[in-house]
Amino acid sequence: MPLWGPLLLPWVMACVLAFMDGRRAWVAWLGIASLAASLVCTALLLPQAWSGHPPEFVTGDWPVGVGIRLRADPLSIVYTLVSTAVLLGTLVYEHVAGGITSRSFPSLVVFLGAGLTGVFFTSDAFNFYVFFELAMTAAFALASYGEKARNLRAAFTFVVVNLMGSTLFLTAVVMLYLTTGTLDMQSIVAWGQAGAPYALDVPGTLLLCAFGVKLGFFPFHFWAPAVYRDAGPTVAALLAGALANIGSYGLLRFGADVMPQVLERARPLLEILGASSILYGSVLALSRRDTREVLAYASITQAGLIIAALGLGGREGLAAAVALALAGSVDKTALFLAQDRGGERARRAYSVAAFSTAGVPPTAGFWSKAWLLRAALERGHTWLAGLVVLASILSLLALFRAYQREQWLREGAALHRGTGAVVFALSLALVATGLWPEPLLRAGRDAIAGLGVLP
Amino acid sequence: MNLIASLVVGLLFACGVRMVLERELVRVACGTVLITNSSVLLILAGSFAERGEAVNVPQGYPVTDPVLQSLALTAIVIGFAVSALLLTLVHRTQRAHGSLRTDRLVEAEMKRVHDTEKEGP
Amino acid sequence: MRSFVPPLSRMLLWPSLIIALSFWLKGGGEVGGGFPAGALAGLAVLLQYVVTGREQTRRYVVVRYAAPLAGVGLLLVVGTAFLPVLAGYTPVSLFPRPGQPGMGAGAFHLHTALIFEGGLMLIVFGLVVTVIDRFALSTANQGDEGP
Amino acid sequence: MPVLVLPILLSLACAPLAYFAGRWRPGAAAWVGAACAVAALAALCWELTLGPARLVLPWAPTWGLSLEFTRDGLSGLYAAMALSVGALVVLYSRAYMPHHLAEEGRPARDEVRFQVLMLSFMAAMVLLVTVDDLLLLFIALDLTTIVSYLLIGFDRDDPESRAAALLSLVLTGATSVVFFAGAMALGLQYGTFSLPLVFERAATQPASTGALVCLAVGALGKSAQVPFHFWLPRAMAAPTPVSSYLHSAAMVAAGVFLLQRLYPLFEPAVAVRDGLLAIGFLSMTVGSLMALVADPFKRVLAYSTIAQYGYALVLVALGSEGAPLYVAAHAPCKAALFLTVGAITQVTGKKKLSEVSGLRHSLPVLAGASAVGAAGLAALPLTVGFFKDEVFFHALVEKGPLFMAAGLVGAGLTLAYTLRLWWGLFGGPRQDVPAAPRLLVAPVVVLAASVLVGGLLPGLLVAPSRAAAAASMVHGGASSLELAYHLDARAENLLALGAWALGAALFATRLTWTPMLTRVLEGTSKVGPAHGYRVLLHQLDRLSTWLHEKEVRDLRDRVASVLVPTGLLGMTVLWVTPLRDRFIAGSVGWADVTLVMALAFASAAALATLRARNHLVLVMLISCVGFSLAMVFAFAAAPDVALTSVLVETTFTLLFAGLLALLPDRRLERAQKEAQQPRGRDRISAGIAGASAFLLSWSALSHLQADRVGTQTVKLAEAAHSPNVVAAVLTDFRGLDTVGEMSVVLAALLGVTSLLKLKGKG
Repeated sequence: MPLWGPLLLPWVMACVLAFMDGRRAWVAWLGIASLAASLVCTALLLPQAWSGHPPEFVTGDWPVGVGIRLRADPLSIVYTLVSTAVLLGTLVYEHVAGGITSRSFPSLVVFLGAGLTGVFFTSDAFNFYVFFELAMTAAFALASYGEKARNLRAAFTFVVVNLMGSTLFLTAVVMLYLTTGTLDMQSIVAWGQAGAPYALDVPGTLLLCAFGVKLGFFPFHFWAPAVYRDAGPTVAALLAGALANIGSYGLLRFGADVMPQVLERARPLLEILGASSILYGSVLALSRRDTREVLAYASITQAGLIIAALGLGGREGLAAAVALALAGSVDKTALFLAQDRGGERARRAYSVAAFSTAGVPPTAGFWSKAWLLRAALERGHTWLAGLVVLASILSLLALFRAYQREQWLREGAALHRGTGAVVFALSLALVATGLWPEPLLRAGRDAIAGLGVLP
Repeated sequence: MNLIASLVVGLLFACGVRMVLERELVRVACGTVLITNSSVLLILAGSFAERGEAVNVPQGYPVTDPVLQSLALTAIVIGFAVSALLLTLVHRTQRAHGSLRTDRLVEAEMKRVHDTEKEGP
Repeated sequence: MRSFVPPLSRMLLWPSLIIALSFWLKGGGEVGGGFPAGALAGLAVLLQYVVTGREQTRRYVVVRYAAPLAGVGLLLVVGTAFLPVLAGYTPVSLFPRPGQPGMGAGAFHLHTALIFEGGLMLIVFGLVVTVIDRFALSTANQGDEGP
Repeated sequence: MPVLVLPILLSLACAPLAYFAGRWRPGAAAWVGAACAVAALAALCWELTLGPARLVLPWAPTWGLSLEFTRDGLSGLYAAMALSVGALVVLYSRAYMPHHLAEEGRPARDEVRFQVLMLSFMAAMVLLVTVDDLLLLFIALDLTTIVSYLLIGFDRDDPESRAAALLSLVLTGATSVVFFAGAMALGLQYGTFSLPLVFERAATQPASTGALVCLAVGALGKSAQVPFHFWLPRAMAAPTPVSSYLHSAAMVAAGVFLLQRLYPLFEPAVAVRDGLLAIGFLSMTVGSLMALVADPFKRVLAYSTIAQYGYALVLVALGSEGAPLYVAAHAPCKAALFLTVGAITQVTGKKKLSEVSGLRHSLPVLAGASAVGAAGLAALPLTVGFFKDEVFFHALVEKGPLFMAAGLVGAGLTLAYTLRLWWGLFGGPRQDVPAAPRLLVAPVVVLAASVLVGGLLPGLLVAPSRAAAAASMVHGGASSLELAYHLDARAENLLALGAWALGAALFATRLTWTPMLTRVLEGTSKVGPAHGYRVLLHQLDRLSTWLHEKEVRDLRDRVASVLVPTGLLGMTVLWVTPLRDRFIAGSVGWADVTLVMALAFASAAALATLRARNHLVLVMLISCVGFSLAMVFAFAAAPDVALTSVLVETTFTLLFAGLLALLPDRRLERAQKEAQQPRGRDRISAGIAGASAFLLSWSALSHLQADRVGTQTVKLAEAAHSPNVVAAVLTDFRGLDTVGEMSVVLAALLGVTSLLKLKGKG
């Protein structure tokens, strides 16, 4: 499978779908099929990405730097796989849950998929920005889906706050270019090793803040509870499950790969930010009555864990960040989709995803938290290990309080076979990874090993 | 020139932020436009120092960095598209809430939050 | 009172479109390109909306199908960028390739970039016209949904 | 070697088989599940005759993990206990659950779910006792937590049941996470999670105290020991079969089992073991005293369980060989009593001691069987319980008189509350109730019979107890445990006699001390850990609510919360790094005058926007800024950008005007009037944002790289057949950016069309 396959497929299909009325069943299925096909195409890239020479090309065969380089190392591939899978699940859910109510929904979801794939594949800072904007704009357009007053309110908050984040990111990319004279990530790496030692700190700071907005960690998260609560459940799943991946991926890519020396200097800061997000999210989730708000704060905790893992640094810490992001992405999607309905199926899926979020085995979330704990103990950061334990306990309490309030009391409006299948598949993936963690562990380890510039 | 350009960037940004922090939807939209403008200015400010010539010059002359120009163009277009979306969103939001003020949005949000709190056990 | 503005604006439409086209065609050589071309064409139609109103303007086919036109534009752009991959080239390979002889005279060059720019033009035109059309539509049936 | 898997596989198969049987006929689930459990038990017994063995299966090589199982005396004893009591309880629930479900108003097919959960719990328990790896131990431990949560909360319509389930989940979950932290620390310390290797390495390098304390906390939480004991009485809200299984032979046993399994780690850590000893005695006291006054029968039994596992903890902490025997002997007695009170509740509908009496006339078989169970619990001779106290006293005798006295009091209290319970149920004035269904009574009889057999033929117990004791010893040394009746005046026998006397005396005088003890215990419960937990939770809730009320909710503050930290952070970075020394002002020549003037225009227009009240004026000023910037771009020799920016500004101004035309005039006017009352903090936020934008841009511009990719593109433009380098960059070199950008435009267009629908299509 050539590298352009998984990128081109959703892109072209999104254009084609834009012409069609997404409320028709076959259009929705076409969208589903194109996401599924691009998932398969990405999976076909796995052997190449793991071969030690990740597939890459430069657009138009121009010299590197002049043309745009695209590259799929293991980190890109695992992020693409998980994000596309999440999008696929969400689209299927929305379609079978009662039909899509907006003409452009499938097309926008597939655009979001194309944007995310592009973000994960590109090896050029400005191209990253463009794909990032593609994903963001599709998300902006999706945010108001449902078009009730609360959805519009959520969309407005989301757009305005995230526009600030995008501006910060654009500024950072431009500063990178002005300072290093190139946009190609590998060349920036080379410049960083040879050039002035502190010159990349300013763009690095801006990148941290920009991705902080996307990922939603303290103190950049204030938009998240409102948006996750007031947007439709499917949209919330898309935003929390797929779009937030940009944040963690961007931090990993720019932090660990492009500017490792800046990451090294930022580590104390990241640990502080991570710790405060963990505490803030866990404590606030406790008293919330609205399940979606509980989930929003739980995702802030999750973001904090990722940041703390980055702050730990080293291969183990970064790999833990990857595992946390991947498991968290599936968790959040399953939670947001399952909390919308009642009935046995939703109950089961919710509890599995909640256990995963709290880090209770045998789920994927357990392994990711275990990794963080391991990295923290290895580095001798006992306080962080304690914090992870505390966060686990508090999220267990908060999520299951919400569970008992919502799931056990509400009758009716149960998940039917189709929607049940989606949440079942998501929770099955979580449990299967929990029982056989090797894929997750290898994904995390090799994704970081593929970055190659770390000590 | 660096100083002047970055002063203007800062000024535009500050004005933009001041507008976004206004209590009214239209001004919020205006603010984002100003902010976009400031970042485009920053992009091209990188080439002020070179005092280059326009395109189509014989080899050897300094040229305004074409990559910066194309970055600026891309940023302008993306900013334009997103702002158009934002404008429609402003329209829909004010129609749904019957007000142009952001505090009304907050009130509606708070009302929902408190309603959920009340109905819970 | 019959104003001279509507006929004048109708007269202005075609020259504006032609200038837009010329922006498009000479984009490769001189200042211009697909984006300004699309924006200019959009502006020309916008003027019609302002002066003659929505109903009158929608008589033009281009205006009625502006949104699908944008889709076509994107297909053109994506197609130009990615179709060469089927022949074994890397994505975004434009023809003639470097080293191959170019064709064209003066500012005008025959190049696949032209199709690319054409797509750009259609997309921008589509966006501008659609947004203004929807705005005009909403103004026509103004009604509050209430809070 | 693969033979080892057979009992595990069989116990794992129970739940799915029962599920499918239940799909066919709800009643079949229990029988199939029990049969499967018995088969697993048979396989286990057969295998135990083959001697110890280990099984290692590859699992997650990235972390060096493998699935490791062991077959030794300890795992055999606990697995046999879990399987046999499990099978009996499942059969019991066949008779119990339909009635219970009918009372709760739930469909009869929910019984299948219940049986499946019970059998899953059994499987988790079997896994827990057979795995031989620290991580796997934790995983199995949490599996039991999860299933027990679902089981305790089985009556989901009952708020008490839900609260109890959540409490047990949080408490046992929290303590097991702590256990996990300890396990992880040990795994890192020894470089492996495999227990034999860990023990081997621990012999030369003792485990850190912190890790051991973490492990112990996990075990104490599971075994419901002070200060984590309070979840157990609450968990009695569960259906009785759950209590009789989880809270006698399975879940609470898991904690003590963990300590036994990991004993080689604890042996050198005398301080930790002393702590465990103290906790054991404390739990014994607290549990026994509470059991003396509790009124609901299940609570009496729950407190008794706390106390009994206190004994077991003492034995483990002392390193006694009798600990496995103690747990094994306690299980059937306690299960029999739980099943008895369940049957009584079902027959009479009563749940408290004060509400029933004299049932021996109506339920003679139950009375007899439960008398045997009670005798076992109280350690009377001829029951297996006698030996559990014998090993207990034996261990204490070695420690000295103080311990002996404590043990005597504890055993005396046990007899007292057991008598109180049995007499309260079956003694006293006669009450007539309908007979209990046979299936409710039969398991009790079977358990009582096993209690008697163990008591009459102690020789049968010696071999398994020794094997179990040997498995938890450090060097795999042989155990010298002896079980027999000795009719002489040895210290153990004297202690037992003393305990009986004390118990009988306490029971005889119960009316005099009960009210006082009740008052004392009520008083202490106000400062106990249960109260602490409640207060902690309440305070956390208050903190959470308070924070939420304080949290940023205004859109303005949400925006500011992004920009202000960014600005401050950016300025801090500039301040603390050597970047602060490098700001280049740059030169301004005559050629730049036009540029500067255009910039000045833009700034003036931008400043004027802040003063503009009228929306139209505002929009015009914004476009002024845009046009001035276009002028800047033109003077900066970027004609393409200038052209585009002029056209975009024009379009945008018109769109803005269109938007204003859309908005209702009244609303606009009101908004105009109300606008521009900026709060102080908005001004400050804008100031910080602007200042940081200025400084950061200046810093970036001062670090300008002269040799940029741009120069290369100029050289390559000819090859791209495009004299206009910018066009070449846009369409060719960075064509992918442009494609993406156009997709952004289309996505925005899709958003616009879905927000403003055409009439008739929306």
